[in-house]
Amino acid sequence: MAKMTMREAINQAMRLEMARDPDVILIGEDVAGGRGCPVDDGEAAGGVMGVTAGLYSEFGAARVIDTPITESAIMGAAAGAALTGLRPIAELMFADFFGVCFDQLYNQAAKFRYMFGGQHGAPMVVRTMVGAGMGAGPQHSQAIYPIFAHIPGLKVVLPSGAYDAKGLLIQAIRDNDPVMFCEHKMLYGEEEEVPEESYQLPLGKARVVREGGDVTVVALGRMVQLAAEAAATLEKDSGLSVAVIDPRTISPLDVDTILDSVEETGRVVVVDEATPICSMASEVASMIVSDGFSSLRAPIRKVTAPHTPVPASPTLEAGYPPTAAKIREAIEAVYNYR
Amino acid sequence: MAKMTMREAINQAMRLEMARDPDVILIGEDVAGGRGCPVDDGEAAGGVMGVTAGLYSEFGAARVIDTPITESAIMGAAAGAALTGLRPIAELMFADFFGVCFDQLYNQAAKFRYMFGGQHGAPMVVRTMVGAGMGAGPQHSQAIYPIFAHIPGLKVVLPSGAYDAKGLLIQAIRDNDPVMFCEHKMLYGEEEEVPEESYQLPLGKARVVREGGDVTVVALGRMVQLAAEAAATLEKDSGLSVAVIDPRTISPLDVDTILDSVEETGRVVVVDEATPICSMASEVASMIVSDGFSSLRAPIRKVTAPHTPVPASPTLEAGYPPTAAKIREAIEAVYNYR
Amino acid sequence: MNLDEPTLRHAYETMRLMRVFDETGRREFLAGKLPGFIHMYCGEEAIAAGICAELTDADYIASTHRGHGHCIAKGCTIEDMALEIFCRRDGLCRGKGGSMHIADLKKGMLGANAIVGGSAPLAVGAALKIKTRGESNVSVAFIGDGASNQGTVFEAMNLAVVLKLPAIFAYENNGYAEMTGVDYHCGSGDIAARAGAFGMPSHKVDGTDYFAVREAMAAALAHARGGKGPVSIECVAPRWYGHFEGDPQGYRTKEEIADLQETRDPLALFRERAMATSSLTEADFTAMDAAITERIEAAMAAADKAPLPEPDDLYTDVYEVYD
Amino acid sequence: MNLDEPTLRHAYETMRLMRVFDETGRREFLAGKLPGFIHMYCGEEAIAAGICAELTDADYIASTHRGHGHCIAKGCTIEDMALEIFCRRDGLCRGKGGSMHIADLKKGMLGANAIVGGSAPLAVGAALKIKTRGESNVSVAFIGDGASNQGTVFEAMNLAVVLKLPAIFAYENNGYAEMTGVDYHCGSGDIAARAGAFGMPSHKVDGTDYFAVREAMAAALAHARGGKGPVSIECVAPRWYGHFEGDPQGYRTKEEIADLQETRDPLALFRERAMATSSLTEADFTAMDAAITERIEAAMAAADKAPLPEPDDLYTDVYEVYD
Ligand SMILES: Cc1ncc(C[n+]2csc(CCOP(=O)(O)OP(=O)(O)O)c2C)c(N)n1
Ligand SMILES: Cc1ncc(C[n+]2csc(CCOP(=O)(O)OP(=O)(O)O)c2C)c(N)n1
Ligand SMILES: [Mg+2]
Ligand SMILES: [Mg+2]
Repeated sequence: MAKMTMREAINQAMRLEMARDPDVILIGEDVAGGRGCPVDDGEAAGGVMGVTAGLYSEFGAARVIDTPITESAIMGAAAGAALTGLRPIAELMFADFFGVCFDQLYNQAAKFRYMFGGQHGAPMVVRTMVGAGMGAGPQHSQAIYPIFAHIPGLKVVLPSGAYDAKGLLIQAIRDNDPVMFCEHKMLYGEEEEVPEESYQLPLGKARVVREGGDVTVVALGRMVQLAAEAAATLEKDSGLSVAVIDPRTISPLDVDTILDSVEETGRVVVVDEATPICSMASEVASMIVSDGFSSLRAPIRKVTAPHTPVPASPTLEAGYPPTAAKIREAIEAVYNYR
Repeated sequence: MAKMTMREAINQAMRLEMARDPDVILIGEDVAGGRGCPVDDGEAAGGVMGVTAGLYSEFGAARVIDTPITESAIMGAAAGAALTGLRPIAELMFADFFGVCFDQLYNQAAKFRYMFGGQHGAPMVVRTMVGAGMGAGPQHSQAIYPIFAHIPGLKVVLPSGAYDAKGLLIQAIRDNDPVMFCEHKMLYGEEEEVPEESYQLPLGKARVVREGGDVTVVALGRMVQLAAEAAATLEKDSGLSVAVIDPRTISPLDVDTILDSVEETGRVVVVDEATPICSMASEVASMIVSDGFSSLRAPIRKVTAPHTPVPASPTLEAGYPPTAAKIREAIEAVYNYR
Repeated sequence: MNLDEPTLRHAYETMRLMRVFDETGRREFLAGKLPGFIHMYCGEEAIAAGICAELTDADYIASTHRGHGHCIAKGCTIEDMALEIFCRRDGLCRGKGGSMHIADLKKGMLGANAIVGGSAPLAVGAALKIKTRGESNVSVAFIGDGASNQGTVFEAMNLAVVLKLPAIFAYENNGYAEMTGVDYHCGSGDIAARAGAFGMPSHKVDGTDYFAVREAMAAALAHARGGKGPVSIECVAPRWYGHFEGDPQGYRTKEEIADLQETRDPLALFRERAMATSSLTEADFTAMDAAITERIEAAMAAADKAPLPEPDDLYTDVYEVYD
Repeated sequence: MNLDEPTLRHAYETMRLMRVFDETGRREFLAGKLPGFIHMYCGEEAIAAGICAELTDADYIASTHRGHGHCIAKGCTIEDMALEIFCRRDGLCRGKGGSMHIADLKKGMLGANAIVGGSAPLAVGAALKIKTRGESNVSVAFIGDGASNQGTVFEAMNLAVVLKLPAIFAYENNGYAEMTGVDYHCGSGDIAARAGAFGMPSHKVDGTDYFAVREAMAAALAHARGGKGPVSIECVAPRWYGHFEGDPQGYRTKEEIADLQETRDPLALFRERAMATSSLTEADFTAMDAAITERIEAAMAAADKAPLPEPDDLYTDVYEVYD
């Protein structure tokens, strides 16, 4: 199996699905490399992060569509096309921009199936970038997906690496409802072993990253790596046995896998890069105290960003998302709670 | 003290503040009764629900400003005016409409203070209608405030009646940061004793609606009444002593008042009309399992709307928000948990 | 524009259905039988009828909160519509949508929309589907004068021009956005000219004149079906009732409305012209009116007695139920 | 337009500061010293300089992601700016904003903005404050060609017309929105005409010509300060560098850029004209250039050595800290 970056894996997932199904189209800003320029070079860009590179050359202007910077029109166009038969992949460059276009997603696409009494949904995927780490400041670094997860009718996927990203994206494209596919910008360059061929991973099924009987860590997105690192260190240093669970999709959430682990450990740390209030970290904790209370032997510790915007300064930004050290500390705290 | 509806109390709060401070302006759709019509009648409307009636006649067109149906422009105008010295009250008719304008609130107004390094914030209030009960369907009935609470930099107020609404709105207008003031449409006509004069209630301070040592119920907005009702019935029927806490503001949240009560009862029900995932119900539960774990003696029960849109049908809508019966059942369940 | 008798009959019946459906619906609403908000289309019937006259089920429309007329023009059966505005189990949306979200996808009716300006991007999306599939249909967005100022609508127009999509922007200028007059809220005072500046042909017509609307739409259809991109049409036709039922309309005079009903009733104007140019008679119209009234009364009565949704329907039609 | 020598000097120095600030900043960015994204203003200097020439600290501007030029034109000191793009403790925004959020409220500079189209409603808000207080200042929104299509911008223009606010919409048409050409993304092909259709006077000028920009702005100021409402100005001036640093610009040719630098350098064009119409000499410009280079090198070096924020600054400047 070849090593592949998450960027390549996502690109490949789109390529495979577009080749398989002519109803799959891609629409967004500069996804076709930028149209209307002196040099008509479809390879010039492929989105600002190069994730869609080459798709324009392969599938042509009718299916890889550059747009003006008008996110409401993009999301609405995708929703309308999805309602009438296509399976659009719409790119929302940075998830931070949801505030200019969310109506078309949350009041329209997400509600079609329900408010039209089951006539049809909006089979569309919104690919979007999340997370801190580039020093890009308050409006380009947010992990805003708890807001997506709050909305009935939206599914929300948060891959933690290349392998999951490919299988989950293929599944998301085939799903019959709108899926917010949140790509952490700091993971694009990270490599994993990824099969060349097509495969699907179900939405709503967590991955047990490592087994462990002492403490359960539920970690999201880029935090999964850090949690696994913290767990490994603790096992080596103190012999602690720490389970790490990556929900992979935060809506729907794989409640069972989490509760099974909590039943064994009774001690829980939830790690997320999003701000804490009404977040997935709170959601997971609250689900456990409702449905797994009898197993619980310690307070649940949430390790999250602070309730502040993301500062531009790298010095400050470094202290913003959870770190392996903070995760380790939280694991030890819940482990040692008596 | 006179009885007053919540509609009147909110109107009076605005009137008092506008009279006191010339920097307070009101901007929104039809807040001045509708301009540009054959009959120039400032009393004609006052917002679709009549909440701003009379303010145009009293304070004139320069301070009570009708706008086109362009919420991004309204919120942005309020934010820009607030950044430069005014204290606008901007009306977002139904909170459901946040999806067409949220960027100006969450990326702009809410972040000014932080991203400008403390130079200035946006002292503005967004008054907006929330909640089900009118049969108005999926796009006019949502209790979408958990999304507001998720955003650092936004304060979120959720009054449960006329008295609180007046004092909290006056405080919100004087606050130096953006406040989302969420008015439940089914409470507008509800009466309470309300002083004629000006008074303020602090943001971030809960109201203990009733004391009780057996179970703690944290209820939000319109749910406070239902929770109090359920508690009273249970006390009468089964001698249970149920504390009901109304946080009044969900951001900031009065953590201490809730934890104090939980310390006594060890049993908690959280009641909210919003959909459950990444909601304030989850937030409150997760806060308690993090910070009040040692007191907890039963699973926390959340009584919320289901994870669905709000249906138009009154038959279905009746089963959508929590009812007093469902709250009672939850209280009994946590009380009887062994 | 010369239309044959069956076409004239169909056009009139369509408009008459709209008129009676809304006025009867209003009666039921005032009797407390319909939930939520209800918005009357009376006075504007010629717009929907003219715009949709030559559309088939394979063409799309995306509608507004004031959507009953659009539904009828696009071929939804009024019996199904009545069930939906009564929020019954067998309504078009199983009672989950109601008046402001009524939709009938098999008829190409992509839904009323309770978000002002929400229709335009969706219609552009349907036009994108048409173009991607290489079909020759069109997609129409109905947009109120108030909605014409929404950012979503401007974005949608620009995108349709950029991608040369078969989208038609049908502006319904009924004089008011809730209680605000169009001369106030539309800064330029001219919706059609503003649309034209986005780079598409733009028409402005009397929206009480079925023939004028239909003619403008015929030109728009030729353009859009010919692969030449989008078109806009502003139709001017003031509404007869308040913004929604319950609006006391303090901002306009009884005389304005009486005058409208007297001189600019789209149905009366249509009748006159049809009688002058065809063999249709007063008696023909009276007969059509009676038949329609009977049909609508029956539909409303049936809807009133039709089964309600089951409580558990609350949880269906979402991809996933959490508890 | 005839300007006296001190004015000419000041104008040139302003533009030269922009040029050298960005090119030096670019060097520092490429050396890995600046975080995030950095967007070069080179080639567009005459726009900000011309638009802001007659503004005071009591006038407002709302800026874009490409905001350094706007800051300098509005009077921010480059030393404070350098600290901010280096994200230092004593920067204009204490390092929390960085290049894309640099703001200086005491100078009426309401912030760069990393949301495309975000500036326009905010500028309208500042104009509303001016009108409410009865002041005679103006508020300017800088808007890119790509941003010109955003719904927020159209809404802002309409609201400014409706409320007759002293707002000026300064469009910077630099040919590209990221990698997409303006002829593609702007359906009408004419930003100024589209703005005009919103009901305001609209100018279109060569944005590499300081004098042309300043002249159009003078007319706009007379209009806006006179209480006559908003104005728009489209300034055409292609950028010299990629969208951001790191953009390899595969979508344009080296020749295009070389030609621009040769024939449409706003600073060179200014120098020529200034020398022809005043007593300023080659030597004067050389001296100004040298002084500016020195000043900016010093500012960048100082910023590079300046103290970083303290870790706990992460939690300040929000109304409330949760833990
Ligand atoms: C985004 C949004 N803002 C405000 C409203 C409230 N609202 C419903 S209808 C309406 C007026 C619409 O006016 P217009 O577009 O002219 O349509 P008309 O009602 O006249 O048919 C308003 C303001 C809404 N539904 N959605
Ligand atoms: C709402 C939003 N959409 C997309 C982006 C990403 N983006 C940043 S700059 C830019 C191009 C802007 O083009 P233009 O307005 O012409 O300004 P220029 O960069 O040419 O100065 C884009 C698409 C953004 N920051 N905000
Ligand atoms: Mg109207
Ligand atoms: Mg540009």
